[in-house]
Amino acid sequence: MSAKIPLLALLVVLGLSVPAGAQEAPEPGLAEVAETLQDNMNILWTCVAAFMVFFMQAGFAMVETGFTRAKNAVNILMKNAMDFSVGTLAFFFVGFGLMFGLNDSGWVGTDLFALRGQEGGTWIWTFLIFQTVFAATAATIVSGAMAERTKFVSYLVYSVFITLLIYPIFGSWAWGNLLLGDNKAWLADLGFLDFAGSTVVHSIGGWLALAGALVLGPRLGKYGPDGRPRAIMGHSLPLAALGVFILWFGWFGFNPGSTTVAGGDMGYIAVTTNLAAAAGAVVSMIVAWIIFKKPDASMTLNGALAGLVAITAGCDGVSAIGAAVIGGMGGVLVVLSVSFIDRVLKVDDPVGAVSVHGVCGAWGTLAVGLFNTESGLFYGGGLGQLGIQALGVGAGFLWAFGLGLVLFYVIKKTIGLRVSADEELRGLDVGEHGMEAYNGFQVFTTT
Amino acid sequence: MSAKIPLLALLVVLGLSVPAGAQEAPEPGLAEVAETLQDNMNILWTCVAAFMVFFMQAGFAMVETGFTRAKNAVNILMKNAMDFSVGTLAFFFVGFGLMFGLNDSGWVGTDLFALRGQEGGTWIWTFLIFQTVFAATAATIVSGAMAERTKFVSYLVYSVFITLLIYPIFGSWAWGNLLLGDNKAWLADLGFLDFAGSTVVHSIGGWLALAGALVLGPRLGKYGPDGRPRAIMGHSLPLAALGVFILWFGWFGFNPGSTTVAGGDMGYIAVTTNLAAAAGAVVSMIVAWIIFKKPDASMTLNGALAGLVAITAGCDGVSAIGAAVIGGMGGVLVVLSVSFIDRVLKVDDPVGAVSVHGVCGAWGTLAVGLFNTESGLFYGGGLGQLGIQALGVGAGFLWAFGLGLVLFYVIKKTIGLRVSADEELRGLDVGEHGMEAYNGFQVFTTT
Amino acid sequence: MSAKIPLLALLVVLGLSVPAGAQEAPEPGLAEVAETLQDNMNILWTCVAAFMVFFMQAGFAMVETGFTRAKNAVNILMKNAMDFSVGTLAFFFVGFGLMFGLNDSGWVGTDLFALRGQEGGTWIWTFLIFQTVFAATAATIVSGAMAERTKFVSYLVYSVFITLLIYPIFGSWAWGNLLLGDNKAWLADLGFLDFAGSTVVHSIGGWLALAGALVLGPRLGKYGPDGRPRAIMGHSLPLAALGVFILWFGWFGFNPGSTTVAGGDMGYIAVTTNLAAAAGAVVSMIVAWIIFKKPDASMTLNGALAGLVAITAGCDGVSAIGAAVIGGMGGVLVVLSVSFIDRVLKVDDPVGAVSVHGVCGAWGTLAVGLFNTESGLFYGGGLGQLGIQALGVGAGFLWAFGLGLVLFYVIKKTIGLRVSADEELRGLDVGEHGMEAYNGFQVFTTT
Amino acid sequence: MKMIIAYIQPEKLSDVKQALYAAEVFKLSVTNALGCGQQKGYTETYRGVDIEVNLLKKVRLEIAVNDDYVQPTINAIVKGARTGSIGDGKILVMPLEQTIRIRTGETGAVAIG
Amino acid sequence: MKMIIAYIQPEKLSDVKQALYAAEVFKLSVTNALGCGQQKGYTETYRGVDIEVNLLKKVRLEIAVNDDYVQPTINAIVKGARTGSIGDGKILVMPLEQTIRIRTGETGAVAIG
Amino acid sequence: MKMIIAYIQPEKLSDVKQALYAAEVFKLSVTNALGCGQQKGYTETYRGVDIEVNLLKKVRLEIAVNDDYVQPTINAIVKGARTGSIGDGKILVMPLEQTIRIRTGETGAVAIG
Ligand SMILES: Nc1ncnc2c1ncn2[C@@H]1O[C@H](COP(=O)(O)OP(=O)(O)O)[C@@H](O)[C@H]1O
Ligand SMILES: Nc1ncnc2c1ncn2[C@@H]1O[C@H](COP(=O)(O)OP(=O)(O)O)[C@@H](O)[C@H]1O
Ligand SMILES: Nc1ncnc2c1ncn2[C@@H]1O[C@H](COP(=O)(O)OP(=O)(O)O)[C@@H](O)[C@H]1O
Repeated sequence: MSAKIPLLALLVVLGLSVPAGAQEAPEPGLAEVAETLQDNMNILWTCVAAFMVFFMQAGFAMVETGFTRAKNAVNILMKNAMDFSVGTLAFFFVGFGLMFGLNDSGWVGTDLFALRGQEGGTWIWTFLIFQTVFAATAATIVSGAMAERTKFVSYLVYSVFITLLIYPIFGSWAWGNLLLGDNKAWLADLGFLDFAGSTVVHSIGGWLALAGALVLGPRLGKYGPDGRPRAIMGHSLPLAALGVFILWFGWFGFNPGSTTVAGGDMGYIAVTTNLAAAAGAVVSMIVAWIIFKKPDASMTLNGALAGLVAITAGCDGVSAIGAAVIGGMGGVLVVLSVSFIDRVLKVDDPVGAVSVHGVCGAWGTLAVGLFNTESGLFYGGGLGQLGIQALGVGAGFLWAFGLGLVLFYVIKKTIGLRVSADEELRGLDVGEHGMEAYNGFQVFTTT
Repeated sequence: MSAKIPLLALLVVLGLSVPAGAQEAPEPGLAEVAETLQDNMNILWTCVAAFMVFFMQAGFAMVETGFTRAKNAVNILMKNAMDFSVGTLAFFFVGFGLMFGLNDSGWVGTDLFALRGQEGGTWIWTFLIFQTVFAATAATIVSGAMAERTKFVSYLVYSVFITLLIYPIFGSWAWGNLLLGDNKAWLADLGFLDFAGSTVVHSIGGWLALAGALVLGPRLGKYGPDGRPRAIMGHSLPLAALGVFILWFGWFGFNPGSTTVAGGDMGYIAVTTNLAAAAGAVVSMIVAWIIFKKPDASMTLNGALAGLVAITAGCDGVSAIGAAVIGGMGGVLVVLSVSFIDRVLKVDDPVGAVSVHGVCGAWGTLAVGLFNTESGLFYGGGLGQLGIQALGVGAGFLWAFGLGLVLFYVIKKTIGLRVSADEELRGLDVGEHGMEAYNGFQVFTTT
Repeated sequence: MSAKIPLLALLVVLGLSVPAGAQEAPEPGLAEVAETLQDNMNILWTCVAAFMVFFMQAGFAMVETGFTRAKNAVNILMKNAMDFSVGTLAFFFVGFGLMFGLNDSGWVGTDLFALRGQEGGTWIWTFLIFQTVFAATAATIVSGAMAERTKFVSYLVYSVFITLLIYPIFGSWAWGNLLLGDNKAWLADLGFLDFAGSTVVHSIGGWLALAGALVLGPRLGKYGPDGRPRAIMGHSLPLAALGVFILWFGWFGFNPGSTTVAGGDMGYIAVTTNLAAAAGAVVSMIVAWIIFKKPDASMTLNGALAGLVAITAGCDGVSAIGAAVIGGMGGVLVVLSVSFIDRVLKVDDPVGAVSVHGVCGAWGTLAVGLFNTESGLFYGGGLGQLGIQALGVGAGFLWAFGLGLVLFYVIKKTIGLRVSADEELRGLDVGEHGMEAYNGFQVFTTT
Repeated sequence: MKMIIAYIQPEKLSDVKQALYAAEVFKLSVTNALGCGQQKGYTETYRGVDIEVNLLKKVRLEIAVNDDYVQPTINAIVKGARTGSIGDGKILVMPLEQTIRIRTGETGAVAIG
Repeated sequence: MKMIIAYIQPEKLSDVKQALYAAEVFKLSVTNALGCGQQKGYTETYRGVDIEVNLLKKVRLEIAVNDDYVQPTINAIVKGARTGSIGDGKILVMPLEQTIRIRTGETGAVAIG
Repeated sequence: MKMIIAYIQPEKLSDVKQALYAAEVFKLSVTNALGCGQQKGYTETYRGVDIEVNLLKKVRLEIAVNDDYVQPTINAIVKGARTGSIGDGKILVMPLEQTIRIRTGETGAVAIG
């Protein structure tokens, strides 16, 4: 490789637009070249992170399938595949604009629908794919809590609304200034910190899941005549475990990727993320062991996810030890929350989505107010940050749970939300899709 | 980090070869340094993309296993593992050279076999691993269409030929100048556009699959005495769905990776790829719902793949909306094509490989002639591009289907292509491999 | 983008610390900027590689689950999830320091526990996450060999010790100078070459697995009264095959990632890795075919892993052909070794972990002494390198196998290592975790 | 002694078991079966091809009882399984000549319970 | 009334069902079973160790019929299942004393069909 | 002719088969079943909720034999399956009126073996 390269060639190598009359063009300076290279690197990392987050869809699909019964496997898989597909389109045409478009009010974006006129750009498209998979993550959380009894078509309608409206509008409050720096975003402007979306993504999904499961009612046979909860075991722990590993993997795109900058803190964020997940798994296993006398696998798997959800908001701003504590607390919370929702609230959440994403997402967001090394209470930052975090958590709950109740209630009253008891007993696979998941296998359908 | 770094150190950091008598060596200029950095970045991205495309092997294995019967699961898994392994060796020693070696004729490469003498290089090895996984993708497509009845050893012979000859030679026509810029490549030189391989990879695989399924004949019991097709259900929709998610993930390496350049259009291509996949899934579900009265999961999964295959050729040169349209059309085509091949042609393709890869690959290649924003018919580019695309599609069909017929016919007449009826009934796992896939499970083998 | 960018901005873009009184700060030179960019790139690649290696945990979990019986699936999954979680914490607080901390003796590191005082850093955290997933890989190897009969709590105890002590201390001998260049590391200082850890990671895990399986004894019914081995078939070949594909994918992070430098040789190492895996699979299939008359799927899958383990030590320093030979030999060895351990040693290793990781790891390390293009015997390097490699292999065996015997023996005598015969017959899932893996499926538990 | 075989809807199993306990019938064996009776099947479609599914999932009970337990057992099964709709199932009674408890070698009436 | 139990090759199930329909026998129950008969087994190998598989996959039919239906039913099964090669299977006929249709409580001959 | 039905512990199957071979009983059919007998069940917990598992995995044998083989067969089963602990299982003997070998059409005693 010769040391002498015509500058035009260099411009091309770096993908810089060659100015007209390039001959007279000023030589690109060190600053410009350096920035271009870093930009390319950021595009590379943000794309790879987006791909990893996309893969979390497979993780959710496997977890939800594994934790539910074989007779409903096709249905839950279809729901996972379709909420992503429908969501991709809805977010592209509308959601993205509402979330990141020009925003003077701080309450909703107003342009960039379908990214019209952005054909030339490079970063904005990278940002779009990254945000699309985030939106789809919020959407897919709900399917697990509403599993085994929700009408397929009704679920499709729901998944349009969340990616079209519910998720992006809240998102614009907390993240609306990520693309256009001059945008207003009322929560962000108050100093609300949710680095990768404990609230923006997970709690929003979790509270919608709570609303859905509530309006829908429990699965047949979930509660005895005496109201005592009955166990309805999932049909494949191996698939569920695989799903959790995939989610854990994807989270390394979710959190470190939210820097959208290659290098720098990526490694640090990966460490806090991993420590929180590990602590969540270990602690939840111990708690379950103590309470239920056995190391319950499904709780332990939920515990790892709980740790991941909890650290998502603070992964960039807490100490490594702090991350482990936050994740461990998530592991405690998820076990208690699952039992509480199951026994006290008597809301039937087959996979524990509300506890993992809703409750632990809220915990993780609040934890920033405690553990953030700059503004956290435990680091002498006082109550200010904690208050703002609480405000954000509250706003998220009101917005998602409130709108969720309305949305699901309207669906219930119009097209109907739930399949017939008969179909539920025989399984949604046959009823909704006319096929079975495990053809040739003898599967007991006594529950 | 001090601002003063000895230049030699810098040269080393960047992995530049230190010239002899370095003391007098000229300081590396901005251009050289910048190019080296970008080169490293390109190597990084191209490698990561290659790894993601490799992972598609797992996706194909799961899709094909899930869509076939439990009694043949071990066999299909072995075929997937072996076509990649055998293909890796065949492509390294011969195929790569035929495809990318020195090529004055435009019809076949003539050196670079086993990359002799390239030990020092960096890019060429990166390019090799990337192209190897592409070759293996073409090879593995066929196993699905010939599943549940093909002799294992015969399949091994086939998979040598495709990666050794059939794929690379066609590849040299369309992509032969990607490594050595001065190479002739008759299709490329005509202006044929197939960015990531709708034709070069997918159609070639799809048409070979058609030839194979044709020569092989349908599975026992697939067609009733009256010639009406019977359904032979796959044994695990969850594995099939997992496979589709994995393939979708891998496609983000397949398409954006085909830039082999980090940064720039990566994000844009990821968006077009994702929109096409989503549209393919949604549209195919709707079409199947209308025709068959139920949202058929297997068709929807095929639809996502159809969208991905269709956008592969044009992912870099069409608008986002155009991408969605191309993918959606793929979703329509795949449903119709599956039924057509099943009912009219009466060719038994258990997983729909011919429809997904052959038909939608051809559609995607032609679509470039319609939707390419520079040369496409719909953008005022006239019929020229469309004609060239059609030529490429035709050439691909003749080459792959023609050679496929010959190859499989010869195999049939020599070592034999199909297992005995008895073995087919009991399952190839026991017959070919002497083991069962699901030991301990009670599996009905009534079909 | 304007060609004029204030240098401060540039400094920020690149994440350089802005010196106080920046106005008078010297402009960053080309060398500094270039190094910063390359550093960011290295962080990016090393993180991505770490994430891929993390994903290997899913691969191990699927392989071990698939190769064992359904009644123990939950247990093996829990062991895989927990050894990573427990290991993450143990390695963070202690192991990392022992392995990479300040080391004047060459025998063990003495600081960097919990990375105290490193908050500001970027590279060290990247390095930590990368090394954490490596440590966890060594740990998880053992679970397979001890599957289906080990007490859960005892396994937890073991997995603390390996990541806390056994792995890191040996690691400090061979890799202790990777982070702090001035560290002593007696094996490395002798010239021992183990690029990505055939010995450091795989053999250590393999020899521990051997010790564990030995102390534990074979599964009930594994050996007939006459001492002849009986086959105990795994319950899901599809999961096992999926696991192997995942591992193969993850290995592209494992080997090319061990450069911890983006660009350069990444591609070359990916090629050698892939060729060795492919050769291992093909050769092991052929050998099994010849010996057992059938192409045994489980042996072929082991063969691919054998090739990967074997090339891990030399992937950077051997020729492509050499890599294929090393992998192929691994394929031969694994088949013979599995039979030898099963029939002659009568050690019950359900998944072949000892053969794949222990034996082939040793082979791969020795192979460096033969095939290394600079110092290998076959390249005129004489016996020196081979001798040093042999020394390292021997040291690894003595350390891991010796300590393993002690550790497992102590566990056996204290908390007990094995579940009751009754529990073993009914399955560990019910006994240890009180749940079943495949609820609703009829699974024969006759063995 | 009689052998009572009953085919019931899978989801009725727990109700039937409770009814049997109430009737002090504690020992029984369960297998799952596919049944074809008056109950009409349904069509599945797979990749556009229809499949007539006329073998429906059922649960099969096998209960060996002493003669005086026959009627109570039948009543209990009917009580637990009846919904009045097609597919409720069927009870079949067959003669049973001998029973042996493997553990003790006891035979006949005592061995049954 | 008789209880007819038949073991057939799995792949013969649909032929047998058709033959039974032709003989106007519409009600039957199916389970899968492992059988060991004159038919020789085969050896599987797993990781180099042989396994003698002498329990082969079979399908078990259970058909309760009225006496006049016994012969037609047997003939239909034979017609549908016979290939003349070992492993075709076996038919066993046992006395059946009582039948109850759970839905209606009907008993005896009427309940069977 | 008699039909012998036996419920045994799954892990005892191979022992029982060997004992039967020793007694020259070569033909039998096996299905798996869930059984509820004197043997107490166990509790599983799933996500914190207890489940009383009182249907335990059993293996069901079905052996059609000629009268002179009844006792030897029973003895063989007991020999292979007995451990003396609860759950060993049960043997049930029922009358068998007819046997037909599908392949040859042979009936009766000759068809059984
Ligand atoms: N004659 C028979 N022989 C064997 N099994 C039968 C017979 N009649 C009914 N069954 C079993 O009982 C189940 C329910 O019988 P079905 O006729 O559908 O109920 P109903 O009598 O309420 O219509 C059937 O699916 C089948 O498994
Ligand atoms: N005496 C028997 N008791 C129980 N089941 C039997 C008996 N004889 C045969 N069977 C069942 O019938 C199946 C086929 O019998 P087999 O002897 O193999 O057929 P064939 O009589 O044509 O040789 C066996 O696999 C077994 O399941
Ligand atoms: N009266 C019965 N009717 C049907 N099956 C029975 C009966 N008694 C026992 N069994 C079967 O036999 C199995 C073992 O019986 P069990 O009573 O537990 O053994 P034991 O007699 O040694 O206590 C039970 O699980 C059940 O499947």
